[in-house]
Amino acid sequence: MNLELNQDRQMIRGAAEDFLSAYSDSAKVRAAHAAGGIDAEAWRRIAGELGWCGIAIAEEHGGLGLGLFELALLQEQAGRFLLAAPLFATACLAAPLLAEAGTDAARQHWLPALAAGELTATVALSARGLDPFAVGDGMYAGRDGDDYLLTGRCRHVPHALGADLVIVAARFSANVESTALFALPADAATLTPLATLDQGRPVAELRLNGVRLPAEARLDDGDAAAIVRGLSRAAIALAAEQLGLALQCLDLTVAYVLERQQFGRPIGSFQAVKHRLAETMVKVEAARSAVYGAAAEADAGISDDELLLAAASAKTVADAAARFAAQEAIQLHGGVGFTWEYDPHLYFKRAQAFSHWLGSADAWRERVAAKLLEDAA
Amino acid sequence: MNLELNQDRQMIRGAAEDFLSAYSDSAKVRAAHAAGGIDAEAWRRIAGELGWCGIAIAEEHGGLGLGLFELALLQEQAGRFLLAAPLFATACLAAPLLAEAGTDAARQHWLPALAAGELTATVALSARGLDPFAVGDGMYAGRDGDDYLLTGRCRHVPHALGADLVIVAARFSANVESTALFALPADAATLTPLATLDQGRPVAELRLNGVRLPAEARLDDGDAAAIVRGLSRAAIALAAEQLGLALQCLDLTVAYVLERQQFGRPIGSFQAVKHRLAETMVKVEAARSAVYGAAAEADAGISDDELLLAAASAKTVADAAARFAAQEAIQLHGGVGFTWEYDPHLYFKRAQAFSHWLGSADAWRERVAAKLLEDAA
Amino acid sequence: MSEQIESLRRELADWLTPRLAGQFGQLRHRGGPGDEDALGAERKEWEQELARGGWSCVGWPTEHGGRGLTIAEQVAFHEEYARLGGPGRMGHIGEGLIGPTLIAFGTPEQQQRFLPGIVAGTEFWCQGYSEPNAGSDLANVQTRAVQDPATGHWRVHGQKVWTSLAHESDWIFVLARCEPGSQGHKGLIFLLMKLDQPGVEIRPIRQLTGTSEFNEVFFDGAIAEAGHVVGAPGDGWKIAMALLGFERGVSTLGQQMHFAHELELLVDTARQNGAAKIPAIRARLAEAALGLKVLRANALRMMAGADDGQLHREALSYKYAWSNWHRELGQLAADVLGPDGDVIDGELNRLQQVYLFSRSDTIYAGTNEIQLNLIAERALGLPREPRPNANPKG
Amino acid sequence: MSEQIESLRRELADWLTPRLAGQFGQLRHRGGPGDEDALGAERKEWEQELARGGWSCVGWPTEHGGRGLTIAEQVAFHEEYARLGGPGRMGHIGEGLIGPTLIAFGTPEQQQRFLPGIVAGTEFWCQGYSEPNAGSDLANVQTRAVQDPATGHWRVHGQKVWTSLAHESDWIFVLARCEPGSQGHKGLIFLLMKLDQPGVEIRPIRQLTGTSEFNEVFFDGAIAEAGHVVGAPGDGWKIAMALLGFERGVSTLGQQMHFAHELELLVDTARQNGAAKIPAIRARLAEAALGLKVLRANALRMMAGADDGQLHREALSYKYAWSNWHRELGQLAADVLGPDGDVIDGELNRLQQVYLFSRSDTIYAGTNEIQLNLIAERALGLPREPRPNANPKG
Repeated sequence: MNLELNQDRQMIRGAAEDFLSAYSDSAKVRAAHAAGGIDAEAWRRIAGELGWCGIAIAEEHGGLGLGLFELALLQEQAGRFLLAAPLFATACLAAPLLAEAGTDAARQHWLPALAAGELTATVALSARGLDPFAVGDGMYAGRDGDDYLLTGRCRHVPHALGADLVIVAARFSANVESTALFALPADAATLTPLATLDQGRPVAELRLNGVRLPAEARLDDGDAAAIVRGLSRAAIALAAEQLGLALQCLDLTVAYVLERQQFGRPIGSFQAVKHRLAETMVKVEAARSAVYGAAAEADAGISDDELLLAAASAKTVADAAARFAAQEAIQLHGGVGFTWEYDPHLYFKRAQAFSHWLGSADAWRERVAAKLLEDAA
Repeated sequence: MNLELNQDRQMIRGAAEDFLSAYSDSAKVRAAHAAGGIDAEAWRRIAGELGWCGIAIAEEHGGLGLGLFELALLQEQAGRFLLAAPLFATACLAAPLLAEAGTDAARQHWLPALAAGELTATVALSARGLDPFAVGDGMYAGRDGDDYLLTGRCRHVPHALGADLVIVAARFSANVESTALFALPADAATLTPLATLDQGRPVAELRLNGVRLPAEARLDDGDAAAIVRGLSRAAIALAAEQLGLALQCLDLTVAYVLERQQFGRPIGSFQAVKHRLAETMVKVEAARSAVYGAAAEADAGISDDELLLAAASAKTVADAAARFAAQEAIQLHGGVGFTWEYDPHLYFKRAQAFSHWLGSADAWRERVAAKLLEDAA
Repeated sequence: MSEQIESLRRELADWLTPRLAGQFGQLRHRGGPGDEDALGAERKEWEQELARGGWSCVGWPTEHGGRGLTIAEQVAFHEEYARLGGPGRMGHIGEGLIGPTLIAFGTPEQQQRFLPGIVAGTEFWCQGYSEPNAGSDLANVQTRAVQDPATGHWRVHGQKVWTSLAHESDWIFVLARCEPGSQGHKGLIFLLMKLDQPGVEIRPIRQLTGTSEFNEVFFDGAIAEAGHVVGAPGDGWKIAMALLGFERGVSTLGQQMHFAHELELLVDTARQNGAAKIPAIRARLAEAALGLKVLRANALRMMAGADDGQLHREALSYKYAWSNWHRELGQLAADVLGPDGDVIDGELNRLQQVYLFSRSDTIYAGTNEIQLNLIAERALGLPREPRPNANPKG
Repeated sequence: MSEQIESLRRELADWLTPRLAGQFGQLRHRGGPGDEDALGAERKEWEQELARGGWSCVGWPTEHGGRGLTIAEQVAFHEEYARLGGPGRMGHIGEGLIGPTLIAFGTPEQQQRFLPGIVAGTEFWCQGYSEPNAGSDLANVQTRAVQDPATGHWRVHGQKVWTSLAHESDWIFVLARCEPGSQGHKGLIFLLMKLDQPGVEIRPIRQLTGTSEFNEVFFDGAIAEAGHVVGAPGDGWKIAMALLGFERGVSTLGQQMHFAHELELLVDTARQNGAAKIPAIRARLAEAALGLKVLRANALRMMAGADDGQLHREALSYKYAWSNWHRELGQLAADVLGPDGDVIDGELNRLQQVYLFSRSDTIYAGTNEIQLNLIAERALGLPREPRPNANPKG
């Protein structure tokens, strides 16, 4: 398990930071919010010349063949700069799900285009949203000869509008083990955009009413554990974005308290403020250890049980760091922290929204407890 | 509901404080610990001339006819000064249980002697200790003609050794509704003292093996709700003792940080220390509001449901205050806070032990949630 | 509960219930912090309806147009009003803050000029204390007031911020520096100023909710009449602090009934969307309910406490306690809503408002940090912060 | 994992397992913080057994009698040792602190005199830094060292406190003030002193556990030989700080395996006594397990980090992180034990030890408060505390 930030990794991180600090500053982010949640220019460059979508895709499928660790480094910067683009949906959610659970044919068909940044993709996971513990819930699959018929709805499909590929999870029975994945043609999807507090990560509701799909639309080969693996990887990548949110909240706030004077001194010289920020840093570093550790383990190749534990540690610890750091950013900015004009609320809303994606901390903890205590609870 | 600290109440509180600060100082408490957990001299005066045992017992039974509020004021001081005497077991646990759940005959037989301070009493509640949600669990009652036969064990019976009256809860069936209360003659009880971390509140295990009791040993008239009421009142009185523990931890620590110099100034002048103590005070005041509020409501006469809620608020909030204050007392005393010689550990151990008596915070919260959400969970 | 209080409650309910079921139905449970920008005109009408019913300024002495209710009666009034869903009071700064201040410190002329409009619900007030460079350091006032020797009027230059409801108000009370070169608490003046005059500009502040109920108010030579100084010039700080003292009144119990209403909505939501099955959510809902019960006991202790002019421990800790309880309720609301909490259906729903707006509770009227300083220094007697050296990095 | 490391693990396991199943069976999982007073003589024997097996000072260079293991190998050694229940190391202050200090700063004579006894497990060391009036203010040293002009020896007067294992040790290293009138970091000397000599008195401190593993050490004219000064007189602070730097070593991973063992015991207990059915306990157990996993990743980051002599963020936050994690584990242990946690059966059981002894984790080696200061100032660049005025109440 390799946790070293070697030169290659430092270069990846530095390049992402340089690009996003220029192309995803507060003004551009807010403009993207007004334009439906996508900064088209930033995304064109990220998917195109920067090649971020292919970083963790295997070389045989046209990617760079690096790991989740390197993807996490990009995601951390995306979090810091509130990137308004479908990087998460495409490269962190759809791609690893395909890579883990897709058939050879599906992978060969889709991954090269994803790696090349030619397609944007997303996943419609369940009626409860991006809940890894309810995959396929609310979407039912039937068969008619060789065709499949899909009926149901999925909520909170991220960056669904405009996606070239929507992967839909659907069940043949109530049993989660019966879940299958399908590629939905863009014209078959009835998508209703949902207005969100976090305007930079738009979601939509997908409704299907007996939509007919040909046999080749089926992406998986029936291995439920592989779907769990793909989603665990996605959870780690999302945790990396939470880490970036947390880090930026800390940095913004440190800068503010050094600047802002009260009672004749910078408020950052008050010990209570110092300690609050120090506690925030402890949580940020814990999140970084959790995310980097989980990504490195996933890259090293671990058992499904260990991967679940890795995802649980990354997601719960990064969620906690992001929520705490965003809360403290608002609090320590004082009155202006509460305004639309200053940035803390953007981080605050996103951190909260993400905390419900790919498993809440409560749900992950119960999953871990059940393993630890070897019972089903 | 009367929350006013009127002159009478101030007098009661002041007298208790005066007495205990003189008769239950650290040296006397430690001597009592070495002597089996009872300060015989203090108890003689409390039960005798001071008449604390009768304060909340009705006048018709020889008590002063004041309320749980006044008893709570005494208990608060008992907590502050780590009283090593069976005041809680006798006046806060056995007496209200008898008063609420006892038959007329039982009350007339026992309460006057308790009020007069002539008897010490305690309650053996269940095999899980003083758990109000498991009353009678582990102790089975059978009938043989008019007699009763008791078999089973109860753990953590407070101040059981030397008690003149041990009230035993036992069930006729697995059903908690079948619980009855019995007066156990001192010579019938097989008591095994258990060594405890909190040496000032000794407990024992009670084992009975087919002990035969006459019909008149039965104390209750079969009203399970009345038993719950008695135990809810006991929980409020115990919460008052936790409040006192919390308050004294705060006071001890404030005094210490004003005295102790580091880096050329009293450590109490560091804002981080100030804020920690201020947070402790907020919790102590919350505990005081919870305990006084609950006691005043109980005295005003409220429904069983409301009493349960009152007990839940007092017990959970006072537990939290006592545990937090004791933790911070050790922490802010630094190295000496960790020694046997200084007092913080005495409060720390007692606060933790009490947190498991008469319902843990987790158990109370689930009870409240079930009511709030109107389900059984 | 005494018969008198019971009858007051019944009288209020009899008056309130039909109105909130009928003509004013859309106002039920509306307004108040987090929802102050809603239905401005309708809520002003409501204030006048309240006045016609004799339900405005119920705690004021009768000679000033109030109802002269006792503390216990005021508690009952505020609780019952909020319990029945009475709308957030547009007139609360007049009724709760400046009115009592004028009754205590105003001249007879000021009382005659201003109190009737407050009682009648025809003149609305806002508060001009905070300044952009002051924040928690309230005494760092830079707004200047200069007296015109000819007219005796005061010309005011400067800027106030976080002024709630300025855009709906007619008057503002302003703390300004009238002695050039003075610092801190000294040399301040307490002025009453008309908002609709040249030299006053009101700019709404957009909050993280997307709505605006706070404002910046700019003064560029606007006038306060000579007769509209409360107390003497130089006494401004004393008046301002006394006014804040009126804030911690019985109306806190009304606020708690609002909280209870929010908690009720939250419990309903949790039952409907299944969050009530999550053990951690159950425990937090129970903790919230118990915490609110404790806040109520705390407020009752404040009222039962010795009236010796001192802030006792329960009063000193109350702001910190309720604001953090409420912020945590907001977080719990977001967690109960789950992913749907991020979705907006037209406008923010009540629980989203609570979630977002409660972020301000631990900031305004003394941040958490200031509250803890106050508690440590005033209640626990711990030393004040040492003053910094010239070079605090040294 | 490389083949080399795997074979090291196997070699250690093959050596350790039969011994911990046989002759040294009673030492399995014993010793270490919270249990240091247990089985002193047996653990000294164990240190010598380790030495005979070539398992002491494995990270030291071979020329000083060590095994010259790489960082990765040392990690594997410490993890495997702790995982198999290897007893708490009586020699860890010699091996981990004073040994590396002497290797870095000692004279050849000092190295020849002291290192072999450490490697062989025949001479044991303790640490004389803290003083009763210093606490977190480590530089506030009042112990005095005066040089005898005739012999060159140093006579020491003063008192040290919180000296772990002094009653089991042969030598102590002492930070003392050698320049009268000097203050703070300046004018200090780093001395090596024999404990068994006139003018040294060791008094055990009884802890809240009822046991004693810390001591007070009193010096009343005891002697440090002229040749037993490390560095130059006046360089004491530099040496002392360098020594503390060695503390954050790979052995932290061994500590984590102890934690893992404690967590395992706790999980077993919860399953047996039914606490595992309580949702809040389940969540806390899961959180503890995940937290430990994060501590491990944190330690691995520390080792993978740039070796540029700086303390990076993950290293600066580590003490705060692990000590608070462990204190919370202790609290969880008490809550899992429930009312039975208050009952002592002969001596404290392991979980009671964890509960009580973990209280010291957030105090020794830099309290929580000091750690947060360090993080704020060194990692975040926030200003240092302003110095107080003469009258801090002013």
